[in-house]
Amino acid sequence: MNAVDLHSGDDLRELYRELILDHARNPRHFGKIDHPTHTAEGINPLCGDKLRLSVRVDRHGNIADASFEGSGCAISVASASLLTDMIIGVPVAQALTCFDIVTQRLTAPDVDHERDIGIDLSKIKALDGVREFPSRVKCATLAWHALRSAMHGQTAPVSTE
Amino acid sequence: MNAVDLHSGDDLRELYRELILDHARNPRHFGKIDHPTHTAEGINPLCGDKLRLSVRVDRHGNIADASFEGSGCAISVASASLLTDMIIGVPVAQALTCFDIVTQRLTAPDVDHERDIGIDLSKIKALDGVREFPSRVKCATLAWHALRSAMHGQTAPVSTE
Amino acid sequence: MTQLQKCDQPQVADCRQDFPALHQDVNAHALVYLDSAASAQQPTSVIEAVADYQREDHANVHRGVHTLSHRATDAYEGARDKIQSFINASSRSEIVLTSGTTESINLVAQSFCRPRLDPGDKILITHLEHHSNIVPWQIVCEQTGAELVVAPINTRGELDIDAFYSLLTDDVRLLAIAQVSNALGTVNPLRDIIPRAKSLGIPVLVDGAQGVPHMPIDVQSLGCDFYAFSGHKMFGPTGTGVLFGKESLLDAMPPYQGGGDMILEVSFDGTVYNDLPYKFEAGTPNISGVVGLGAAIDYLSSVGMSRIAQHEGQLLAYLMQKLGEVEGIRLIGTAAEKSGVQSFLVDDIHSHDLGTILDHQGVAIRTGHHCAMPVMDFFGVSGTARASLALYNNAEDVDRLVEAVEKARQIFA
Amino acid sequence: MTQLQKCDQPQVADCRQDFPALHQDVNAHALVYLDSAASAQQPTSVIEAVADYQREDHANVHRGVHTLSHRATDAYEGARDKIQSFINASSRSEIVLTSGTTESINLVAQSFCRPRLDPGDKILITHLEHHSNIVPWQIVCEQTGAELVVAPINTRGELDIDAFYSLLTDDVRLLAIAQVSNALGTVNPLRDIIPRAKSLGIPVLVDGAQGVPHMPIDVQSLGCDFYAFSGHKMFGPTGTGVLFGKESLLDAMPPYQGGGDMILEVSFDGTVYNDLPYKFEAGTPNISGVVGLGAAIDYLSSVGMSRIAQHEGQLLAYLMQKLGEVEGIRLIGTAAEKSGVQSFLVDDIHSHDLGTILDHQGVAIRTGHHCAMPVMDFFGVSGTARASLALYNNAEDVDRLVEAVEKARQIFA
Ligand SMILES: Cc1ncc(COP(=O)(O)O)c(C=O)c1O
Ligand SMILES: Cc1ncc(COP(=O)(O)O)c(C=O)c1O
Repeated sequence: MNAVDLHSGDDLRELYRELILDHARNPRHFGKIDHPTHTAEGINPLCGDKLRLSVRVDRHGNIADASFEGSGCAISVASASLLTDMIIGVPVAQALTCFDIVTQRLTAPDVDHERDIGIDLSKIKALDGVREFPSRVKCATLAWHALRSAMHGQTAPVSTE
Repeated sequence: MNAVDLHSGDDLRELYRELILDHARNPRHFGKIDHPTHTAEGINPLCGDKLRLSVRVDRHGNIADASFEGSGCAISVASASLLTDMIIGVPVAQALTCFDIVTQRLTAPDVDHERDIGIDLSKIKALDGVREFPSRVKCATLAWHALRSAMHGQTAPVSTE
Repeated sequence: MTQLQKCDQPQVADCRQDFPALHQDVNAHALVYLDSAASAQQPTSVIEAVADYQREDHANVHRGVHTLSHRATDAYEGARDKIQSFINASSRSEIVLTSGTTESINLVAQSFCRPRLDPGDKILITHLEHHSNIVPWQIVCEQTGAELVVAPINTRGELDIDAFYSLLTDDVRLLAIAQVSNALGTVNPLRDIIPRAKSLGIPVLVDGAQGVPHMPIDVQSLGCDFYAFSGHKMFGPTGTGVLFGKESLLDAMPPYQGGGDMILEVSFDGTVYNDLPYKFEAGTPNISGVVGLGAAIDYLSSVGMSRIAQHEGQLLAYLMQKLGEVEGIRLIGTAAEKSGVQSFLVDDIHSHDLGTILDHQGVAIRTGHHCAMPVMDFFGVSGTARASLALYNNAEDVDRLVEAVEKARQIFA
Repeated sequence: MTQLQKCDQPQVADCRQDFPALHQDVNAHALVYLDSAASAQQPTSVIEAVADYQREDHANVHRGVHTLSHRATDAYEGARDKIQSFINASSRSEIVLTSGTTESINLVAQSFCRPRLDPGDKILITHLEHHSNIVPWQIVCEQTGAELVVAPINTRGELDIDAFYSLLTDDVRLLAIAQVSNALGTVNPLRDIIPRAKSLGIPVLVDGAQGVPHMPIDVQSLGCDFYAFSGHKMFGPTGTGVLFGKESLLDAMPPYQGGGDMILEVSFDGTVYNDLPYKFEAGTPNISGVVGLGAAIDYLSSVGMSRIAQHEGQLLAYLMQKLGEVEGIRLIGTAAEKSGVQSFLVDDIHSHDLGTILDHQGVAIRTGHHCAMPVMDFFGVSGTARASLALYNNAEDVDRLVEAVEKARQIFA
């Protein structure tokens, strides 16, 4: 258990890429939306992250709008910001596929993530640095878990611990 | 802590001398006496020994009669039996000196135990084998502790654990 | 010696060498340890797991972002997963880590029973129970006005099953029963009893302290609601224990202790408790102990619980036969279904004297009331001598015990 | 480097080599461990004491006649004697061994307070407390209708002493107060507070979890009625703890848990509880853990608690100075009287990010709410980064911390 992790000095830069820091500092879609149809809270007791995700699904089953509130570390805030950016305008089913892809991408890097589901996943790659920091995966996936639980109509907060 | 105790094979015979086994099997002064003036209970939770010692002190301060009831291991019963044998007819002060001598004799073998206090202590030597069995010292001294607490008028049972 | 070969399956007999404490002389004789029902020895793998953890991985768990804290959390939570699969619980939320069987039972008494007991309600136990499965119920009955009902046993030390069923009435709010009696070795017929209790809607707590080290356990197939056991009796560290509880019951129970880790949010206006199992784990847990318990489970799994049960079963038969042949001996506890424990009396030798004489010959047994005074009262004795077996014992241990008992008889002859 | 020499008295600085966990690389950097307030590392002597005990002396305690059981009992009870003299209790009956501070406090809440609290009665705590010194009181207040009163703090993280005294009224049934705040390092003025409380007849519990590892403790001169602490914060094993309680109070309290060892006699007609301290120690205790705690006390005594306090005091001054010089830093907890703990925030970097970046450089600190959410609320933050010191830290550790913080600032620049 005492193996020395030979992280290159750049691991931290990979984790905190410019795009991540930008989204963490200037989160997109931060705040409330009108008439949300689905909401869910995500809590990560480890670092005190607490996000509330709100989504409005239109009658065609598309995500018309989405936003989040709350506070958290740079990784969880950036991830939530990226999430809202990505899912707006996307059918619910596709957004949930996104959940699968993101969580797999961060936890099982060998899987082929390049499946084409008709969403621009390029931004998600910004989170790839998290793979070297298994303890931060929970931060990166918190908003995604909240998305899934919102869509499944769960009311209790999801916790990633 | 793992030192090997090099007990000679005769240690057990020393502990369970004939005199001890005899007193254990045929305890003297076992039962009740009339009009006890002092009583006390001794409990050794380790082995479940439980003795009640009763003493009648006359107006001259001499122990006119003594007895014990209860149950216990061979060492504690023999010790109680020897005790009653020894203290009957003896002034209270001397009986308490006996307590000192017996407890010292069993726990601090280097002390000079041959002080002459006018009681025949020879029988007490039968308990000497206990010295090699520190765990049994509590059994050997139980009745003596009960004697002391009876004389000091304590009412709560004494415990040697 | 033929017996010796018969008793020892190669794999189980070989285990002995893994236990350093067994390889020492006591009073100038090779130690024979027949006191595992009180507390078991540890294999090197457990001792080293604890020491290695402290040398390399220790930090506080759950709330840390740094590497050691992650390693500690993984080791601690990894042990919980091992426990879950070892007793086949359906979820890790059902594995509450405690300091031992005693705390596990007190937790159920206070958090499960106390709020739902009214005067006239009953708690049913048996006459076989260890003090740890008696006193917590006496306390909660006194607190609530409920009544403690005790099912009787027969002279072989078996539950009187007819009497038991007649006491299993629908005003019983909990049945608390040992899987195996620590004083007598009796194995209770839980496969019959538990379904019967459940059909009456009575929750069942099983005191598994003497079960889990000696036989395969499957809490789902047993069907009990709570199952309590201790690490130190299953070759793990003292200060560790487990309460298995069905999730739906645990969920509805208030916390037992308050403190760090069992909360999600604390404010002076009110506090939100954490999810299962953490709601019941207040304060810094016994991290190194639980790591050791995980290693003990790895060890037991590698030997195989069925094999262990078979080995001990054969050895118990040999022990009962050999002891039974000693003149002047009285075996206490002769149930048809037994695990590796035998209580006995020799002539009129007080058990404390017997214990000393055996110890002098390097044979460690337990003497006294074995924390089961009601059992002693039932048999009209103040205590017994008790030899108890574990996977590392063999027929030679039994032979040495019998020799030592013979010597005691000579001394007291 | 001149600072380094100033901070380290030869004897205390040398201690570092006794702690194997400190001599490892984490993320390719030599480990800097600044998380001892959460849990401390162990010297080799403690690790070995536990392993040796298991290899040679283990058995269950108190009820055995055989040699190992005696050795185990002597080791366990010998540790109690060491604890007694370490905190200068007047009798070994006053040393109750528990699983940790949290259990010690819950014991007092349930056994001492619960039976004597009525609606309208008050329990007084402070805004500085750890969850373990909050939640047990919330629970017992809810159970009894008593009221939990919280004394306020000021922006330096000190108790507002005037407000405190105005709340210390004679309807307070217990004052429960930390000796040292784990989140802020504040040392409360117990020498003033306790006599004042006692003069009003108010019993006082001191949460000594962060006191006893860092300064000499004398419970008699402190004058408190209860003093609670944990083994794992004082370089001993997890799963061990102590409740010191005045004999007269403990004597009058009902037992906390029922089970083996805490009884003298059990029958179904009634049960006689054991003498102190055993009345409060139900079940098999954490024997190996307590043996380790005894070894930790030997270790601390050999170094000397006054020396440790002096070393840590100097190092804290250096830590506060160096951290204070970092641009964009906000120190949280700047009381006049402090022990070796410093919470801080850096720019707008979330503490979890800061923790990751520091860990990546081998620097282990704690981040988050430190089980003191009310303190976080008071300062309007969701968490802080916290560096905490122990006897084995030195000025180089502080320098490495400051370097690592600077790197975090660059990354987030
Ligand atoms: C001040 C204070 N009180 C109580 C506790 C609780 O101690 P434990 O978790 O060891 O029970 C701690 C440690 O986390 C503490 O720092
Ligand atoms: C049947 C039974 N129940 C409960 C206990 C109590 O276990 P512990 O002392 O580990 O809490 C024991 C062990 O002494 C036991 O044998």
